[in-house]
Amino acid sequence: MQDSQEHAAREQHAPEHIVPIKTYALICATLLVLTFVTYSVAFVDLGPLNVVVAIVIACVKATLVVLFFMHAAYAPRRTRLVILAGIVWMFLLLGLTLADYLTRFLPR
Amino acid sequence: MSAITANPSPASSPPHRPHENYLNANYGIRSWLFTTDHKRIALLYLFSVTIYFAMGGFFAMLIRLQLLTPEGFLVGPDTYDRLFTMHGVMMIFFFLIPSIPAVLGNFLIPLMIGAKDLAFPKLNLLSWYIFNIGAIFTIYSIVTGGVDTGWTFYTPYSSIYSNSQVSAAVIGIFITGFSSILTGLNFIVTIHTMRAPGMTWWRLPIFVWSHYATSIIFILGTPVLAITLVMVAAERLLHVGVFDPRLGGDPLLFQHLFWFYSHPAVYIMILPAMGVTTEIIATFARKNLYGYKAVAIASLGIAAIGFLVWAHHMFVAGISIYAAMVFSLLSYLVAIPSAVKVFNWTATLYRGSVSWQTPMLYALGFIGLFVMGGMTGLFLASIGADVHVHDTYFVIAHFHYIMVGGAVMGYLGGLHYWWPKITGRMYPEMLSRAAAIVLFVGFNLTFFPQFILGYLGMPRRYATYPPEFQVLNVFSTAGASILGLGYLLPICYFIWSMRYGPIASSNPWPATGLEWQTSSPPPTENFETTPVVTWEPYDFEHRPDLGLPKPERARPAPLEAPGLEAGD
Amino acid sequence: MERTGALFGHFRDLDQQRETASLGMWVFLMTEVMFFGGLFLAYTVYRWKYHDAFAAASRELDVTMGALNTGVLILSSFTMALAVWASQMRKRNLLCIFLIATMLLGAAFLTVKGFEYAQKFEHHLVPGYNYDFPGPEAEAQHAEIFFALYFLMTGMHAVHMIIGEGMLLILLIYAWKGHFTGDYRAPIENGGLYWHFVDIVWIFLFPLLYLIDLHH
Amino acid sequence: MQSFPLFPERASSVAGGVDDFFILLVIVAVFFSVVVGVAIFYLSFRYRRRPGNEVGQLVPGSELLEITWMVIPFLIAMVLFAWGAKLYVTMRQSPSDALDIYVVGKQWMWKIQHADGRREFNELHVPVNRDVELTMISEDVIHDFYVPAFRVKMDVLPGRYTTLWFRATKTGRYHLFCSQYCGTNHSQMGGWVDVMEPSEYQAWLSGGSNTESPEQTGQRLFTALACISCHGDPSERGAGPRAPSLRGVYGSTVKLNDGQSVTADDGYLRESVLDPGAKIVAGYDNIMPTFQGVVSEDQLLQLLAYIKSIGSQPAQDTPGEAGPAAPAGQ
Repeated sequence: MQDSQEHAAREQHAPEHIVPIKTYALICATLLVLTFVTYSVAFVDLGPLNVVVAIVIACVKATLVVLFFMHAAYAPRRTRLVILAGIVWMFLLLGLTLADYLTRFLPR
Repeated sequence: MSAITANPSPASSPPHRPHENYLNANYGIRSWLFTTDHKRIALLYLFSVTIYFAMGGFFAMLIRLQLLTPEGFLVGPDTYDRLFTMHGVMMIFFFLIPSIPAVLGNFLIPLMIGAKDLAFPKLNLLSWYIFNIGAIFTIYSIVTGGVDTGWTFYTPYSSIYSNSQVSAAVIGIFITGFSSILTGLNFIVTIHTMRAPGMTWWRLPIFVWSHYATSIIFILGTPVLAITLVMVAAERLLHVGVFDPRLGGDPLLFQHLFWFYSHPAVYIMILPAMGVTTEIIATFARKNLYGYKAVAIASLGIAAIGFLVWAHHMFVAGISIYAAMVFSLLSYLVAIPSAVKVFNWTATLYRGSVSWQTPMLYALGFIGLFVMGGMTGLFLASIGADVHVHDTYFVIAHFHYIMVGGAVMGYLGGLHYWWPKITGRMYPEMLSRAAAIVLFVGFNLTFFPQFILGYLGMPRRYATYPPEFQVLNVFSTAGASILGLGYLLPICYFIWSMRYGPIASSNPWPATGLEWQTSSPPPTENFETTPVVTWEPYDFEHRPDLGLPKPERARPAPLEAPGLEAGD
Repeated sequence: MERTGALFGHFRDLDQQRETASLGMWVFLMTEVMFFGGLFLAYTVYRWKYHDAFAAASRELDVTMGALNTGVLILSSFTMALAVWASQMRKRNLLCIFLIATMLLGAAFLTVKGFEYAQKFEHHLVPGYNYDFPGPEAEAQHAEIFFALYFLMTGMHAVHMIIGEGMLLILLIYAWKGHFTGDYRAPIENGGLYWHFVDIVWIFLFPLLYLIDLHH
Repeated sequence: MQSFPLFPERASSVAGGVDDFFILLVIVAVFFSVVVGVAIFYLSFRYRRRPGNEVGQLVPGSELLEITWMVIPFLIAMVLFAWGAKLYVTMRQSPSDALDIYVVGKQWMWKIQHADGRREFNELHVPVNRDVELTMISEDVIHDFYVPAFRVKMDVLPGRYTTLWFRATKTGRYHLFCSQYCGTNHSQMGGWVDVMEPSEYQAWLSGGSNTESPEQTGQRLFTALACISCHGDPSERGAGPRAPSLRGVYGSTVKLNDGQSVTADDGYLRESVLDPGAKIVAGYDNIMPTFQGVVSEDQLLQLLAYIKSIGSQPAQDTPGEAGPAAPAGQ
């Protein structure tokens, strides 16, 4: 009873976080630089690594946006759980479907 | 114990001047169409899904009539294809998926957690409008010629070859999907943030847990169906082909995307019914639910594992044999949380005080039919057996045991159980028990023969069939007519009871949930004062406010032979 | 529900209300993730199957415009983040300025996108309309799937952008009236979340659609 | 109405295994249904509400019990999974020396061609006690080739070959169904499978009128479509090795010019005819035109039959083609 109310209170009173403008500017600059990097790298032949690099850079950019522009870094745990669920489920969709495609023509 | 003062007790409410409640708070059609009260929206949903259920049921009766004779009793194959498609579309997207969540869930979740409303009342109303707009599109497709693709809309038939109103139906389902998403979103947020003081996660009724699990499927599955239908519509209307095999498109990709939603959608239908069953069993056994935490976690487990098994609909579709084995293995895992639930429900009866009132009949019927539906699911999960019975009447029988025997029984049981809360009146007890038994008998007569038909090899979606299948089909049609009559009974006496039923007290059974702590029907704001929860879920022993005698420790009753005297 | 000050009737307090709004938005964004997830799956499967045709088709896209648009959208995310900041600091004029900047950048993105679409029409690269891809027939067909996905993915993204622009306009009007510089800021914060999400989608679309094997 | 069966006829080598497994599943299902059903009836009668039993007694949960009834279903499930998977592997693994029959599905009929050329529609004649492998493709929507008496079915897809094998064990006439919904006359799209004694089958085969075998037709097409001018053996025609010889290709491993290698199966050969640029054999240029729209599904299957027939022969020691692994072609 006692701790449950405390718990509820903790859940509901996450302090609002104000991110300084400097952080935003820094993130924005990083994103622009990464865009330039991904653009330039695309013209270099890295073999199969091209797509890996492109995806990794995109993931880094998306993570920066989520954490700082969208304040997920300062959000309650519950919000981070929601984000995690979205990502995990998308990978379930991709992963299990590709599990079919990638093994469909294996010799058996 | 309970911090809230119970609202008018049965004795104190005068039968002729009912207290102010959500039904009589204001009048007029506008007060309903623009309401943001979750209870009124639930009734709007009740009204809508009943109509769509009647439509789907009508198509079902025509289907069964057609199959009375091998060469087709009623219509040609063109019409028959439209009948089973529209039966599936109406029943799945416009009845089964919204039925329990949008009617009972909408009505009860805020009451059960002690909130004044859902988190987003306007979105809730919006979802009802979206739902009906989607239905209008779909009904338009019926009126203008119907759809003949089956509710599964397999490409390339749906996207290229069918000459029916596929686009309108697909757009209708796409739109309706957003109402599911909004409902699921509303439930998740409400359950997270709107719980009354003291209503911890481990004090939530299982009904709320199962709706939480359902909502996860709503919000993570439905969008995938939406984008898949967009792709089908784009291919059909704009010839922007993604699945078109003539361009090298893969028809199996559609199936993957479709079943990613549509398999979990089965759990959208069954999970809420499991929640209803749990509530009913605890109340009518007057006993704490056995293994509360296990049952709660099993709900989430079913929702999560339910997302990992979709390709068992594709074992003979040409997927990789390795993938087939992985999906078969994962499919078997669903059996475990399901078994946990069934065993815990059964164990709850032990040392209970079991009353065979109507909701309990539905709940016990639900367990029996769900066990049969679930066990036959094992046949389909195992690749070796599925190859033979896939796309036959075995599958039809299996999923009707889950959807009609499970979800519809749960829905009707829930409607009976909460009817006094919803309307403030009781339904006729004897008639409703008779209806429950009629439904149970009719259901089994309709669908059990289809298991045999399926193993004999009768494929589904056949307008005509070889003559040796006729006898079983006649049984099935006979059962369907009983089932159809059975459904008319509740509709009639529910309407009757709204006006003439005996006045119900605020807690007629009595039950332990918060929803029974307010008056029947509840006031617009649900509770006079915000309730504070101080009791564990389904605890009858420490609840003097329920007015039950103390359970006796020494039980005098001698062990008697297990009887088969009663009902079903 | 009637409003009493900044608090809606069915909430206990402002904190509960704010948490609810934020959680609701995040849950909604996860449905959006799955919505685009279906498209990404289709893309992945076909890119794996028809890699060369996809690369050839991808080279028909204007990389420079795509990169430019990526930059524009990142900047608009930046100004949107600043708008949320201005709302937190309770600076009404700044809030309005940042909202307008975001809208303008969004409009710039859509304009560039419009030019790109026009180019596709001119080059006969619109499936179902005037599709005529130079190259062997089979490759042309597989490239048609690429363009179908290109239009579906960027089209869905553009639809989200247009909805976002409308949302920003409404936010701007209310912000101008001083609605979001007090205790009630949920719409601005949720609008920000939405806008950033649309940005993230593009962050993935850009390399996937425009940057396939450009070194050839 | 007539008498009706409760169990389908059993006429293939896998049918017995499927039936045994099915019976096991039925036993498991009935067992659990009965256990739960009896428990419900017994408990709800034994603890029925009556004076002196107005309220249930608080029964504490037992983790041991919860774990027990999780582990037991899990173990049973795993046994069933393994059994079913084993059965499935048998069903999907084609025997090597099966009789090849080609099946084309279209709305709403089955077109079938036998190895020696005899064609038939909506009816399939096969010899008893002989492995038969169907190579199937659809001209339009998805169909499904289903023979209940054999307990086998497989979807027939547009744009891709699927295979189905069975060994009939009992002569007779069995239903053939399309079991994937394919449009208006879905329920009419079927017919019969006739299982005959081998001698009868031979007699039936020769009963066809002046048909040539798919291999022969394929060989004719190979010339008529001018495949031979590039893919022909230099020893036969004197054509230059602009393209790899197709002798010995079928079933071999082919090295591609991007360093990867593939098995030259039906799917690969089909792709190479319709989309020659997709996978190019190492050492050759992408010069072959596509034959999409030029050859029908039937003709493609005949070409395939021809390539298959020369695939079993080892590669001739033709000049210009080196390496122990059979060089491969498009």
